[in-house]
Amino acid sequence: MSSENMRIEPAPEVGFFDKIFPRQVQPSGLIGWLTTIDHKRIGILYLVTALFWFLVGGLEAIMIRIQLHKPEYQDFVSAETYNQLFTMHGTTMIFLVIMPLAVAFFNYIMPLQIGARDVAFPRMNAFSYWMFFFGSVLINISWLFGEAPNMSWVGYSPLTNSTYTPGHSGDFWVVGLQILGVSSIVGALNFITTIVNMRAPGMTFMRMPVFTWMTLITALLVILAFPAITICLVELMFDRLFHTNFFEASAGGLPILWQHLFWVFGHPEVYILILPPMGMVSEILPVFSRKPLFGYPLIVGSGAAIGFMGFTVWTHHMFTSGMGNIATAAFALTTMAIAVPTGVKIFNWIGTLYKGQLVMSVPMLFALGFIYQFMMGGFSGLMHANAVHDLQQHDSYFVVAHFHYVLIGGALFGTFAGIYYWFPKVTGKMLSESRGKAMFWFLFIGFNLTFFPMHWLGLNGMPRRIYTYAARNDWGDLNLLCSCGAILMAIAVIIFYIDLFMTAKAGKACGPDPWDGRTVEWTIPSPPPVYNFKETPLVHSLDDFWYKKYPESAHIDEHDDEESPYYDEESSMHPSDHVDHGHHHDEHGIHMPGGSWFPLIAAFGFALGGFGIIMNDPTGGYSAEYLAEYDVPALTMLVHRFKFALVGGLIGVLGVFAWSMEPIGGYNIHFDDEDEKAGTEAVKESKKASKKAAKEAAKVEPAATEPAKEEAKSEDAEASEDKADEKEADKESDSEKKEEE
Amino acid sequence: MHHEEDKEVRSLSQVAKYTITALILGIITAIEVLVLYPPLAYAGDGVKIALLGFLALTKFILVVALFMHLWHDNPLFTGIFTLGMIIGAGTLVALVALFSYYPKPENAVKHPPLDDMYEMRYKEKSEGADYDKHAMVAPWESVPGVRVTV
Amino acid sequence: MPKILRSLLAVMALMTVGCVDGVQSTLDPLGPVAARQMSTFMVTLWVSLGIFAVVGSFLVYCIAKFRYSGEVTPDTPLPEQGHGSAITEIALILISVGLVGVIALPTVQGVFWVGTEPENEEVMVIEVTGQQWWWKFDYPDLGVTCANEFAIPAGKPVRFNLKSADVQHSFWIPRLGGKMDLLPGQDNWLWLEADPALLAANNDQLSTADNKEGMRFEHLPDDYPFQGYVLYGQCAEFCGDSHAFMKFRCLVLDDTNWQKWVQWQKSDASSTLSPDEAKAGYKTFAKNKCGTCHLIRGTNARGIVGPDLTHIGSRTSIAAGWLENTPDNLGHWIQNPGEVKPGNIMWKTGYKRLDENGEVVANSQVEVDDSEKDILVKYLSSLK
Amino acid sequence: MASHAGHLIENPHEIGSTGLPHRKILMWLFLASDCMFFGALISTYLIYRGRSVSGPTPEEIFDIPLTSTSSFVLLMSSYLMVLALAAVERGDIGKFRIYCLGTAFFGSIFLGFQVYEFSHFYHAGLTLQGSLFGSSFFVLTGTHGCHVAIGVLWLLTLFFYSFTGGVTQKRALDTEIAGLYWHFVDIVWIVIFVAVYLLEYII
Repeated sequence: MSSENMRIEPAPEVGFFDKIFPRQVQPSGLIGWLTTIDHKRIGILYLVTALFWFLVGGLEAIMIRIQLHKPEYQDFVSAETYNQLFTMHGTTMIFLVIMPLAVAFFNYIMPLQIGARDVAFPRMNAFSYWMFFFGSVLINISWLFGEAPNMSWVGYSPLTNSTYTPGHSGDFWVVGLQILGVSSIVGALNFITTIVNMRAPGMTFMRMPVFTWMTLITALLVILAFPAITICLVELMFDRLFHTNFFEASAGGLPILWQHLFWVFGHPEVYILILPPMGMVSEILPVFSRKPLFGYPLIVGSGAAIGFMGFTVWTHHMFTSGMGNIATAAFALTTMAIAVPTGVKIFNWIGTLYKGQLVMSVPMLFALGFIYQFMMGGFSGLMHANAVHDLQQHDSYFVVAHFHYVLIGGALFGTFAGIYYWFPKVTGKMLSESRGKAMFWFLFIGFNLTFFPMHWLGLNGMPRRIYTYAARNDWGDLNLLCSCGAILMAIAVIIFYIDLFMTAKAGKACGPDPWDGRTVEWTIPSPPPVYNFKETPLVHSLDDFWYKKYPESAHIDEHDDEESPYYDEESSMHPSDHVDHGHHHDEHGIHMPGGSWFPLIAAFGFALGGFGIIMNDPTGGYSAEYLAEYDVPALTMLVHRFKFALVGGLIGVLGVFAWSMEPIGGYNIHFDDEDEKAGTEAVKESKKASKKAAKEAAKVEPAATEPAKEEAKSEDAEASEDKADEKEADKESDSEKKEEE
Repeated sequence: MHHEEDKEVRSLSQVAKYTITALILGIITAIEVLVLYPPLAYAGDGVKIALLGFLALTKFILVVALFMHLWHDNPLFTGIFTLGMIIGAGTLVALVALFSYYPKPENAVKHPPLDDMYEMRYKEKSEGADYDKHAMVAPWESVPGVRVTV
Repeated sequence: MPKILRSLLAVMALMTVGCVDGVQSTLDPLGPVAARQMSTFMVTLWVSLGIFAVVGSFLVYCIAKFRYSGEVTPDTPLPEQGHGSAITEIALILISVGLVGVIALPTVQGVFWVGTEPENEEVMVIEVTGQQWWWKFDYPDLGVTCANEFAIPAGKPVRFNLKSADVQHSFWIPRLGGKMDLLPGQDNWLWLEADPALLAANNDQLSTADNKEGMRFEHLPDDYPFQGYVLYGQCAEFCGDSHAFMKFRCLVLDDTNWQKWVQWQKSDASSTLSPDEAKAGYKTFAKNKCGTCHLIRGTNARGIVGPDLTHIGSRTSIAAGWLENTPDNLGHWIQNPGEVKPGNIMWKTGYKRLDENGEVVANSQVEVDDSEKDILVKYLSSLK
Repeated sequence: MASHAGHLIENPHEIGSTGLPHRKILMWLFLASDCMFFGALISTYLIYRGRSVSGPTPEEIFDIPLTSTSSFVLLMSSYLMVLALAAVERGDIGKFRIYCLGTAFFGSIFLGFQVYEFSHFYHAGLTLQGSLFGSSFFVLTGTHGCHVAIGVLWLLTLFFYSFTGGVTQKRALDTEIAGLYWHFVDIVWIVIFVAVYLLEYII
């Protein structure tokens, strides 16, 4: 099915606008990348941008560690620069590295896993990438203006208002985060619609790969959590620009409101950071243990439980802010309750390893490292839930150790596992095992050497975010140990980048399925063609590709007679009746939408508007005497002050309008006839193969009809499982009756 | 396949249904506002809050169920919207409860007890104060001579 | 096996809990609040290490036992294709819920114990005002105010009313108890108590060498007007450029010393220099307008913006607990505060000022050359 | 209803595996996200009730009869919107234009009331910077006002689109989605009207 024998025929131009806004057909080179709306190219763009910001964040981390390596050391960077470093390190690593890396996989892998040709709204997908790109550039431009944000990545309120953070540094942070917020929400809306509405025929919710499930839950968390931070950023922006009184204690306002609204977003945010890597690890462990995931519905159920309960625990970040005993005790209990589903996930991962054939390749090493370190991070997290001792731990290096264990040990190790696992599918080349292993061991030892001593530093009373510390506290030698560990981690990251470049240049080619995978994305060639699937695949069960390759594995269970709930024997017996539904090869071939400039233009406009808001001139361009003499009406002052922002906003709005006027455009792909025959042969073969499998009445997999409603409505996923089973039971009984007639 | 006419008829009955809903909404809004005026104003605070809450909830559900067709649309939409509402309303209630712990500032501009306000207005008017300084007339003011003891 | 290395790390964690005993250690309590917090922490630590031992060793066992180093070809026999067993899942969930319950009980009790003032004893109140990068302590019923170093009587509970004058800070004496934030527009409070028995035990532990200048220094030097213990505290909530330098010291005195301390604090400034040297010192002090911000009781320097310097001579530390109170430290701090604590207000508004077009220029009235610096240092360190 | 709306979509690719059009799911997801958005704003307002240390108190400046008429106007605009949608689904584009323009007109009446109310409060001494009540009130009702303005713009584009053949029975989904947005903006005002205006006279 090579791509040469496919004919590309541009769609006929339809209306008046098509001449003004023609949609290019697969342009190559830079324009191809700037106007791309193909989910694979956007995924690669996210990956490359995130890996670039990863270098910047890593550099900031190294400079922090050099500054802290010995007591009363003040001649590496000034105090203000140090504050800028750790603020930008936090903001960059969370918003510009780990989230976009996860979104890169959402973009690239999720559509392939559900057998879709692209996401639901391709141009909106490109728009959310460009908003992310311009937002990240906007925040980091502040370094060039010498006014990088220096109020810590949480930006607590009295410090961030215009009296204590004068100048533009606060505005860069506030406006930059709002633009990144819009990008995340728009992206999440797109992913949920894709997962809910564009699954391959036969792929019910309980047959979706776990990574896709985690994408769905993370995207739901994003759309419900980001509005909270948008509101407190808007309120802070009004406080900074128009001197309103939201966080002004003298006017009756409560600065604590910022902390509440920030952490209402903050805690779901940390689950947004950890759930995708959990999904990746849940994909990798079964493949490299060569056995199915242990307790699939419970992994999915606990993911949903973690997601939903994430909204009930936010004040454990604020136990020391004096909320009263009842609130502190209540939130301590809800935080402990969240440890149970997390525990379930860890048990199920280890259960997958039990009695498996563990192939120790690089993704597996990272996944095992993930399990161990995420467990360590989970325990120090449990210690924070203990609100009594949290008064000692809060804002100390114990907290720094905890969240680095879950963010680097958890999210980053999981994401590296994902990169090594799906790199062959994305580029068609294998990353080298030896360099991968060297990188793993450097990172693993360096990471533990850096962040485990911080537990002791934290318990020894070292507070967070301090530029330097007194010799009397004798924290010096432990900090030196941490700094050396950081050097090891830097070496590991350098090895990783060298490995990426060398493999991209001259890596050894690999087939479509290098790791003997289980999910649908390993059935298509790597790198996958533009249209992903020639015919949308027909999915019979969870890990469908695995049962196609090893039909007999469907019955090797502890006790043979028990039918495997996941291999849908019945529908695989006669797939033909599904065929017509599956392949909607209408007469003009596969329709692929064309590239479009407007996501880029709209995003650039809104970012320019943001820049205009940051660089507003409070005097509105009037001279001091004029202002002293005349009193300028409020509206004209507003327009004069934000004229640059209005220009940017106008470009953005016009971009969106033109985007909506754009024709469908694009092109149709046709395959010549002999391929048609080859296509149908493949279908016949799979029918023969499945007939050969022993004939056994398999319980029809509980196809939950309204899974998203159940999953979304009922808090506890287990309850919905039993409800689905009862419904299933009576449906099954009448299906049996039908068979007997 | 339902043929042309009954679709016509059905949509007409739909229009009638919408008109009735709109009327009900109008009536509920009227009742809500009347809660402030004397005959209902004498009810206790708790009763009034419950009544207002109930009326607002019915209006909310009427618009969501009928005008937004959520009643006989795919349950997926109901699931999405109720998820957003549960977390949104839950966070709102939790935040307001959490913030009730913080005392109001002493120099906060007091919410004058309703009958003192009446005295204040009456006194100023009698002393020839410039009446439209309080241009806004509180609703129970419109019926002179009514003393609301709250 | 590399994985054994990791469980070794966990055991080291257990061992080193003992060696976390720095000057601001949270696991070496000197008061009932810190002791209670440490005991609940121990419950959580033991439960976590218990689960870690079980689950971690099972993970190591699985990796060691089921590691497959052979080449994977399509016809290698597949391992057992188990999909999970409901019973083990439910059992594990129940166990984890039980263990969480074990932690939940002491936590909830501890939260209410730490969060409510002890009723039976009479509690002294101290008003703490945190501002950008130093602390002000007022004793409302004793009429005493002091900056960055305050004293509490041993064995009596003390209630700190915490107010912030600008941004958010956090009041933390690790060895006495957990921290509490200072938020403007909100009156948080915190109660702590120093336990004389623990203090004495801790003091015997310290060898005299440790207590020398610069190192542990947890007991007031012998030539000090009164005897007692020194505890260290620090601001724990990020509050701007010099957040790292916003420290303070708490002196814990027994009853006799405490009475002596109170009388001494109430007394006006008395210099140990001869009267005319003191007058010359005060003249330079006044010439450089220091009095507009600082208060020296008994003179007409009555500034209230800056810290109270009445008894600065006998303080153990200056610049909010960051520098030791030695003449050259004091000289460096007076001559160049911007270097010691970047961005502090004495430097920004005292030594500098904004000229008409907003440029930062040296404030002509305040220039302390070396000779004036020596006079000032001599004068201030004489205010015992 | 789901199958009924099915044939009203011009682009078959839009119907997903659940038989629902993509854009309708997108709009409902956006409304769920907007619930959180307004939830946070309303909780800010409710938290700050009675904490303002300066500026006029709500009772002094609120004019309940005026605001209740504007709420009634917004409710009726929802009613007109539903009639507009029913008209499009019947294919009666003439009626659609009347109702769509009516909805936009009622929406702009509501905006007019709000502009008058804001200027009236401004003259009564309530400013954005002046008091805490001013800040939280203006930001909450201002954000809702912007949402209404965007809705009016959307309806006007639909209205003009109907002249260039953009609004047909087959493309009824576009109107339905605009309707969903408009009804959502209306039910947010129902909550705001009770929480901000009526609650002041209760507790």
